[in-house]
Amino acid sequence: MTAVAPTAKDFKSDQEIRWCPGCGDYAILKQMQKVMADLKAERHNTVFVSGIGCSSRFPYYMNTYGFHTIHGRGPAVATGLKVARPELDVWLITGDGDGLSIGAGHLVHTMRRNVDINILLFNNRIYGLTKGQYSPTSEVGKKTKSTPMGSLDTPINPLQVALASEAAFVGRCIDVDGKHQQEMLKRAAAFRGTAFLEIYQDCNVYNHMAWEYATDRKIKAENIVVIEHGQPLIFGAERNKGIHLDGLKPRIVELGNGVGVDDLLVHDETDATLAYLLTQLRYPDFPEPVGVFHAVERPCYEKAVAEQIAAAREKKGEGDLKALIHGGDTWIVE
Amino acid sequence: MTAVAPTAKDFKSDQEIRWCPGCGDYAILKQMQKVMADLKAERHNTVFVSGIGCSSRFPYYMNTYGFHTIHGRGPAVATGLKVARPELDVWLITGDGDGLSIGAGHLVHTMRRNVDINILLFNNRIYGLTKGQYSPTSEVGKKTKSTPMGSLDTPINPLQVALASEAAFVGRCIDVDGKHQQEMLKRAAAFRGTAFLEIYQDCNVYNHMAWEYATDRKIKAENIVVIEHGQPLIFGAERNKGIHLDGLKPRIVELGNGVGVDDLLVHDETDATLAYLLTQLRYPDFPEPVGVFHAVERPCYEKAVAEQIAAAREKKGEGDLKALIHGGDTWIVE
Amino acid sequence: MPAATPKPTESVTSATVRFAGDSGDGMQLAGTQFTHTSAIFGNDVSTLPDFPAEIRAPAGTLAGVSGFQINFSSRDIHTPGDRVDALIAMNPAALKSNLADLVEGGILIINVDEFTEANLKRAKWDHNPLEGDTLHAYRVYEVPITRHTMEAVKPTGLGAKEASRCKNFYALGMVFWLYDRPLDTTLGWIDKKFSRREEIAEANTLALRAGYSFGDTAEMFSVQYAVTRATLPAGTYRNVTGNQALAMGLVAAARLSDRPLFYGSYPITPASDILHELSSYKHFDVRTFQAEDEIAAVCSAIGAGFGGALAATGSSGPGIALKQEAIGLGVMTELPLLIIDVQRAGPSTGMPTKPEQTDLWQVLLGRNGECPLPVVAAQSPGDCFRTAIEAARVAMQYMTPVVILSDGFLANSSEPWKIPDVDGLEKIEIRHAVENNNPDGNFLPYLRNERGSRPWALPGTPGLEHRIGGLSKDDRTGNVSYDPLNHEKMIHLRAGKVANVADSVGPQPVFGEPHGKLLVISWGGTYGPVRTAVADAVDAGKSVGHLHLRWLNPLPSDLTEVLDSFERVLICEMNSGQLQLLIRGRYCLDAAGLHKVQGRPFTVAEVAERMDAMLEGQA
Amino acid sequence: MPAATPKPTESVTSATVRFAGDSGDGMQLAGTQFTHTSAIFGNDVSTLPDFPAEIRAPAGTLAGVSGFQINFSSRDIHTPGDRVDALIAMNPAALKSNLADLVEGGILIINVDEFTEANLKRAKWDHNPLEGDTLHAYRVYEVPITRHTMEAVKPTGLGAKEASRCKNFYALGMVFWLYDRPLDTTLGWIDKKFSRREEIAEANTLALRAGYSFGDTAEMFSVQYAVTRATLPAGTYRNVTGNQALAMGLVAAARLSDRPLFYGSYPITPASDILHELSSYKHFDVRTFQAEDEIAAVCSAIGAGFGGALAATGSSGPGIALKQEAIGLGVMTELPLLIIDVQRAGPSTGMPTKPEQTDLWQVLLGRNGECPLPVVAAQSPGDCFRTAIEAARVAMQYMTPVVILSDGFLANSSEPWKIPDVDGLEKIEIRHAVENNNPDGNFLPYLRNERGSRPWALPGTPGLEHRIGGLSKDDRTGNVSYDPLNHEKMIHLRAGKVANVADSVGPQPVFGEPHGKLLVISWGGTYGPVRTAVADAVDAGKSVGHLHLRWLNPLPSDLTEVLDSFERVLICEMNSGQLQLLIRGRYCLDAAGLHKVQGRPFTVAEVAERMDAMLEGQA
Ligand SMILES: Cc1ncc(C[n+]2csc(CCOP(=O)(O)OP(=O)(O)O)c2C)c(N)n1
Ligand SMILES: Cc1ncc(C[n+]2csc(CCOP(=O)(O)OP(=O)(O)O)c2C)c(N)n1
Ligand code: SF4
Ligand code: SF4
Ligand SMILES: [Mg+2]
Ligand SMILES: [Mg+2]
Repeated sequence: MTAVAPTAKDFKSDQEIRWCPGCGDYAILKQMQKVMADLKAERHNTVFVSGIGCSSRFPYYMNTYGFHTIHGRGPAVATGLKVARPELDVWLITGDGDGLSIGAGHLVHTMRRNVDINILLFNNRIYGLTKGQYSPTSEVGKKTKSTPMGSLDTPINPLQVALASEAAFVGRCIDVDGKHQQEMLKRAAAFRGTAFLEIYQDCNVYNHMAWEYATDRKIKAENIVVIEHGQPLIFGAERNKGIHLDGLKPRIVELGNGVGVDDLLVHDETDATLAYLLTQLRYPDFPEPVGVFHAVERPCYEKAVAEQIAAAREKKGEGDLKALIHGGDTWIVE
Repeated sequence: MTAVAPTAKDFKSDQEIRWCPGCGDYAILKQMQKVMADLKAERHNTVFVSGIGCSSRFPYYMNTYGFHTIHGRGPAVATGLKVARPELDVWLITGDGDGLSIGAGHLVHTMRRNVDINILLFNNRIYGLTKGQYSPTSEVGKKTKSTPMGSLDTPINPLQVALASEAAFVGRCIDVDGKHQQEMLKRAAAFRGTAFLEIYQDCNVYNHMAWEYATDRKIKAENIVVIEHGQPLIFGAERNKGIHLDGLKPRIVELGNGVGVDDLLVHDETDATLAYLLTQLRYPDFPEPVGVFHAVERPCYEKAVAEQIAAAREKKGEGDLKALIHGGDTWIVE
Repeated sequence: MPAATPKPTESVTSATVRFAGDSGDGMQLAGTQFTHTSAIFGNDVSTLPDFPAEIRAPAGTLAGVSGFQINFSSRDIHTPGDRVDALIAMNPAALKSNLADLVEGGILIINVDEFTEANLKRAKWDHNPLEGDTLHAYRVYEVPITRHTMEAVKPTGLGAKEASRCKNFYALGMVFWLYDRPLDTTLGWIDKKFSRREEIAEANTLALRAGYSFGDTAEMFSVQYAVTRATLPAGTYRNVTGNQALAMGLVAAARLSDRPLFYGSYPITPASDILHELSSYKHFDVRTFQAEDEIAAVCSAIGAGFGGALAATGSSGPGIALKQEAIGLGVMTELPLLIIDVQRAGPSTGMPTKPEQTDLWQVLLGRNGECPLPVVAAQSPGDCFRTAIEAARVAMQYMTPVVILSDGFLANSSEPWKIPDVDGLEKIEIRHAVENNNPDGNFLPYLRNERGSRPWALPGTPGLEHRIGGLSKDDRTGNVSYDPLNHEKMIHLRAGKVANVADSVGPQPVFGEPHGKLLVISWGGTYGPVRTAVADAVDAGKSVGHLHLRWLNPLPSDLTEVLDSFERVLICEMNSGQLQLLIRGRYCLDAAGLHKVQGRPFTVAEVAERMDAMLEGQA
Repeated sequence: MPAATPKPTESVTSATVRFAGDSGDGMQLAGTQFTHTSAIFGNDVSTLPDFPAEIRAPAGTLAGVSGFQINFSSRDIHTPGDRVDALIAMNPAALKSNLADLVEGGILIINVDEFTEANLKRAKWDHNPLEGDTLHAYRVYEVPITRHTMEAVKPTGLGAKEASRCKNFYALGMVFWLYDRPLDTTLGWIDKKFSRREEIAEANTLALRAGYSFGDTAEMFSVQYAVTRATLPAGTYRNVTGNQALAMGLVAAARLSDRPLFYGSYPITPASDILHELSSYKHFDVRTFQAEDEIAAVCSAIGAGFGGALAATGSSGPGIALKQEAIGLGVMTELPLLIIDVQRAGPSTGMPTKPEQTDLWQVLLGRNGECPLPVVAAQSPGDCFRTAIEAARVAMQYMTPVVILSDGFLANSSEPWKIPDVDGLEKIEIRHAVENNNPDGNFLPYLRNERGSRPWALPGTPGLEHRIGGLSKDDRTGNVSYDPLNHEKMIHLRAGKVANVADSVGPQPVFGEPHGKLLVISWGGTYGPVRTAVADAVDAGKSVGHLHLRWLNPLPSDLTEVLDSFERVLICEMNSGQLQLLIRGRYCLDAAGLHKVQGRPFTVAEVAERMDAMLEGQA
């Protein structure tokens, strides 16, 4: 509408933000508003859908259309919206509880359908809104209000779930790494199909520092490896370490002493097995990859729906209500 | 109870079987009754739990304890039962719709918890009981009652979902291959932790021959590869073909002409990446593996629950109700 | 064969025929053909198909019996008939499970060929009913249907299996003769249906004609029955099941409102056919979505409604239970949404293929919080069409989820339906918000109009950006609010809006006596037997009226006066008294109830008996 | 400091104090300490905590205000007080959102240090209320609480941030002085709590004493109030919240029935604390299971119940909606199961932290099919204990799911609870089936006893192997059955069994007049204000009785007689009339309703006003 290019401020709603001071959600909100402006997104054609959780309050703070739905069901609402209105730009905000606990089934099915929406999963490894119970991504032995002696369930790896759900785009980034996050948001925005992005997010109150190893300036370079298509996996403060593949087993190697860049694993976004392998690199044994793990274009669900409708019209002609209700055997009473 | 060893017949209930003639479910039921007898299972300590679907009628036909629950929720009922009664032998019967559509979330969480139950997913790639709609495992383009122009959703691979759910035991077998199926059922029975077994099952009425390539005597040897721990992947009617790995890419090779068994991929049940890779071998590009894809022992949920209870008792003593309700500040009114 | 001797013809106003056999015997097809022929012939017709819960129960067992009942008449009828005048039993199991419904002295045609030891055992007969006096109360005709059929179709050279498949047409031919019906409709259908397999067409034709001739020539039947044409309103008619009519009604509503139709559903008996039907209407811009479960189904519809589609979701009892939390979101966000509940026997999984009316409480009262929404129930298969349109109109004009109640009986049974004039159907006027309604600031998504309804502002509209959700919302702005008085106010505003729907619904006419001794109230599928029973009573000069409630919420605004016009009130329901409790509670009225929770509809006699007892002051 | 001058003491029977400040200000702690002291001192006490929906709303904002109200008395009390006699406002936001509840002429203690420009703006004050006449109706005490606290704790050397954290103890000290309470309970608590951080213990002690001294010595307060001991029944008391009491009740029921307790739940406000509490009772063989969602939670409990555990699941409105389909399975399979619904304001997500009673319909009537189950509601925080035991007894003895209703208010507020004598609690006798009950064949899992209850035969028992499920089942054998009359019979048998629970529940005594002009009915958390209002009315000689219904299903068998003993009936509920509809419908009685749906409890005055209007024939 406005001829002037939008600024991040244009994407701020008038609602008071109700996250705890220091919550990682603030950083993500800020990057999103910036990215929206950079992409010259149209506010009226953009919709943020969410479930329930601290993270799911996100839509209230974006000056676009928004729908704060119910716990875990955001993917289904977003799917219906996108199928009804393919031209809208639909973003889904969810949390590790919302998306992977109560909403796991919906997430799986939305990804396999490849509905063209962008899913951001704010992973703080805790239930924030309900005041600190363990979540599906909490590490084993996590002591929380509901697990005073430690949790027992092996955590889910969101990216593995995405890959198993045939997700066409799978990525990861970190709340406080603004620049990289912006890149990822832009990649997701540009992708046609379901783009699934896990965002490490700090819950300042109930799980502070869960991601310290990946965010603390002093150590993060050792614990994070930025992956890029076609590039070898190099990391470390000195950028002197890399990941090498022994058959199917990844190994950390130091560069030098006969080990060169050519010995390193080179990332390939199109290889699902590689993506799966990369999801298995976990701290503290390995640096954790951030970036786009996997990206392959395949038909979008809502487009295919529209195509079937077009094909049906092509074949049968635009539906004729009269013909429809007069279908089958009829007879006349005079 | 009975001193005499049980026979398959002892595991037949008095209920009339209500599957369509020719349904693959009969074969599975038969193998199960045989396996139960072979394992000298105790009828009274065995419970079959199921959801809803043709397959989920299974418990009615086993002369053990049984619970035919509601659609998709079998895993949760089985979990509660096993946590309450760890000494029982609990089997869960589910279908591709029951387990992977409405019940996908429960399946995922049951597997990550590693509750010691055996899950058999009868995959007929169709909704049988509701008379033939496409299911989460139906191939793209499937024409069914609800998708007259063909389905649009990419199918889910049950084994990939299991692996992404950190399942400790993942296997596959085929309804009509009785011997192999018995082996798999016995492996599952012996495994401590969640054993997930996909069984290719023919729905004779709504999806007959969906697995023809894997069951037809004339061609199945070319389309199926039986995997065994420590063994190379060889297949073919002449057993002259094998799977070779080029980096992360599997390739079919013919044995001979300088290609030997040593060039073939050797199966390793403990390697999750390999398991994932194997799940990606799909007809018609590859022969489809049957056997145990992955098996690693890790702590069982219900055991860990019991251990925490024991530890708490150790530490705090057996709970004292009087002390409990007198906890906190008390005062006396006279 | 002996030459045909002309037989006497007896005239009857109506008759009820039931074809019963194994699921593989083609009874549904025979029934449907008999229905078509009778309808086209000019009778009023009502049918009751009854198929097994199992996909294919073992042949010959009781679980595998499939039946189809047709009531046809020269008068207006509303039910498939209480009892059966003529039963065709294709095997011992069919005889066993259907005999109880045959009237004393009724016609019983039996396919003796199937009465083998093995089949008798499968059907759990402890003796052969053809021997002894089990059947002495009926007019039994033992016909070797299988053998006759095989002989008749021999010329086609079909194999034994395919040949014996034609026996339903042989049976149909016999019954056509018995009720003096023409063969041409079915013959035409056979030709069309099997145009690509001529030998099958030929075989079925031969079997049909052989059955007819057998009736004509055999010594067995001593009389033929004639059911003359009914005087139905003029128009074009077709047979339609409830599920078909509902699907077409949704398509019509989408057309009338110029919205695309979105239908999100998860398969469940007996609602699945709505999904199936709609999925073949893609050329009407119908977007069907088979969701991963019922929760996703309703949520997808909520998303589509937010986007501006005419959004609907359908299921049966257990699935509706799962949808309730999300329906609450629809109520809170005040979005249009149709929820179709094709009721089946419960509780829990219950008897999936059998009808009940036991979901009324669930849909009216079964959500957390104060969560009212309009509820309308279809009264007959054809009525599902207009019900869908009415519900859609209310949903979009009042911005609210609306429940449409049907049941497994309406869903699957068919009746002749007078096809409405498409051009005469009233448009559903929808005006989406396009401009900011607030001169002083941001768009007010919860500013209400004279109906109490909020604007339907669609994403994509510049300047109306707003956020909605399930938290309590501020009046007008829709912002999240925890203000106690605002919360209560919004509860009243939403309830008031639903109450306003009564304005669109109008008063409900009473059939029969406008005041008098007894008012009989029905809703949904109980319409047929109640209307029939009351009509008979009125004909007999009894002081009875019939009020059929289509809208269960809101109730008609003139209901108090109607209730006050009668000495006593009887509410008939296929449940334990769900509407009865509500009417009693709301109007403080000692209404009696007639309840039946057997997974099958009332018979006219059951209603009549209770009415008479009340009229005579015995109940 | 000036020397203390003795101040006059005014005696009052009861008083209501509210501490209000930012979420970071420690108001819940101050309130709890005041409660403890008053309880131990010997008053009857009732409290109402009120915390923000957000975890940590921005400091100083209205969304971030946290409050704690205590009503303490020398008489029997049942509510936390309608209005506040003394309000402590720690910042402008707290003042703004709490002022309306202060009685005219009430005491208002204000922490003036926080009334900065910035804070006034954050609280959306458009002027400084300390200037002008905004507060002229109150007795205002402007105290520099922050500054005084900092000074008082200086000796400990704590940093500014930690020092200022002590200001809740300063405020508490002042209020202790004002109501003439001893400091020792709190001093003891401080020592124990901070035994590892002595400087904090020291600081809090100093702040507390400083606040007390300020009251004592400052010129400001002219009078001290005394609320003397109440005459409570003799015994040992403790404070308990509803959620605590419910958790302990479940543990007790498990002990009394000698079953392990299984609790399957998914976190949701305000029910989560039950899960938290129970998860710390592992040494009682309590097995808590945080499920992936509410459906899994209830299903896990059903599985555990099948296995022989005392199985429970808990949630709030939206979660209960999700559980309904599975609860139907529990009803059909007739397994013991406790379903706890801690009600909150709806519909949809509503106001999660606020109480309502709007789930009554949902739990009674909100399932597919005919699906009745017993429902009991706790009436006060302490009553949750016995309610849990009672419900467990019914569930196991009648083999049925039972709903326990609580609400967000009962769940979080506390009252002094007379600790029952553990040895005096009646055992719950459970006899599992161990032998085949059918001499003629297989075990009959649906053979009923005199209560109408089926046997609880556990997997693991040799010879009793059987299969259950959600399909309609044959009487006695439990096999799948589609027989229409059997289906109806089973519906009646299950309903009859639930009705039989009335035998265990017994008649419900009426408080006040046994017959007369007006009967006031309450249920659940409305007990407190209604009992208080009726007690006052009876004291004033009015012809009023109070019937509190603990069991909502079945209703007491003597209810008809009770209702008939009064000219008029008034039903008070925090909803739009849910019980009212049921009582009216069931008893055909024109009962009036008092409704409040604001996410907060009735005040005594609201009840009294309506009672008086009815007594005077004006309503
Ligand atoms: C049906 C239902 N069940 C439970 C809840 C309570 N609930 C709200 S948010 C939440 C979990 C939040 O965790 P997560 O998705 O990780 O979001 P976060 O708050 O950590 O951002 C739960 C259990 C609810 N609102 N609705
Ligand atoms: C809540 C609920 N939704 C839907 C149904 C209907 N339903 C029963 S079984 C089934 C799917 C069966 O498919 P699958 O699990 O693959 O089992 P199969 O019949 O193929 O063995 C459906 C949709 C139901 N019973 N309950
Ligand atoms: S609780 Fe945690 S996730 Fe929620 S707003 Fe506070 S810091 Fe953020
Ligand atoms: S419908 Fe298919 S899966 Fe079901 S019983 Fe028949 S053949 Fe088996
Ligand atoms: Mg989280
Ligand atoms: Mg299937």
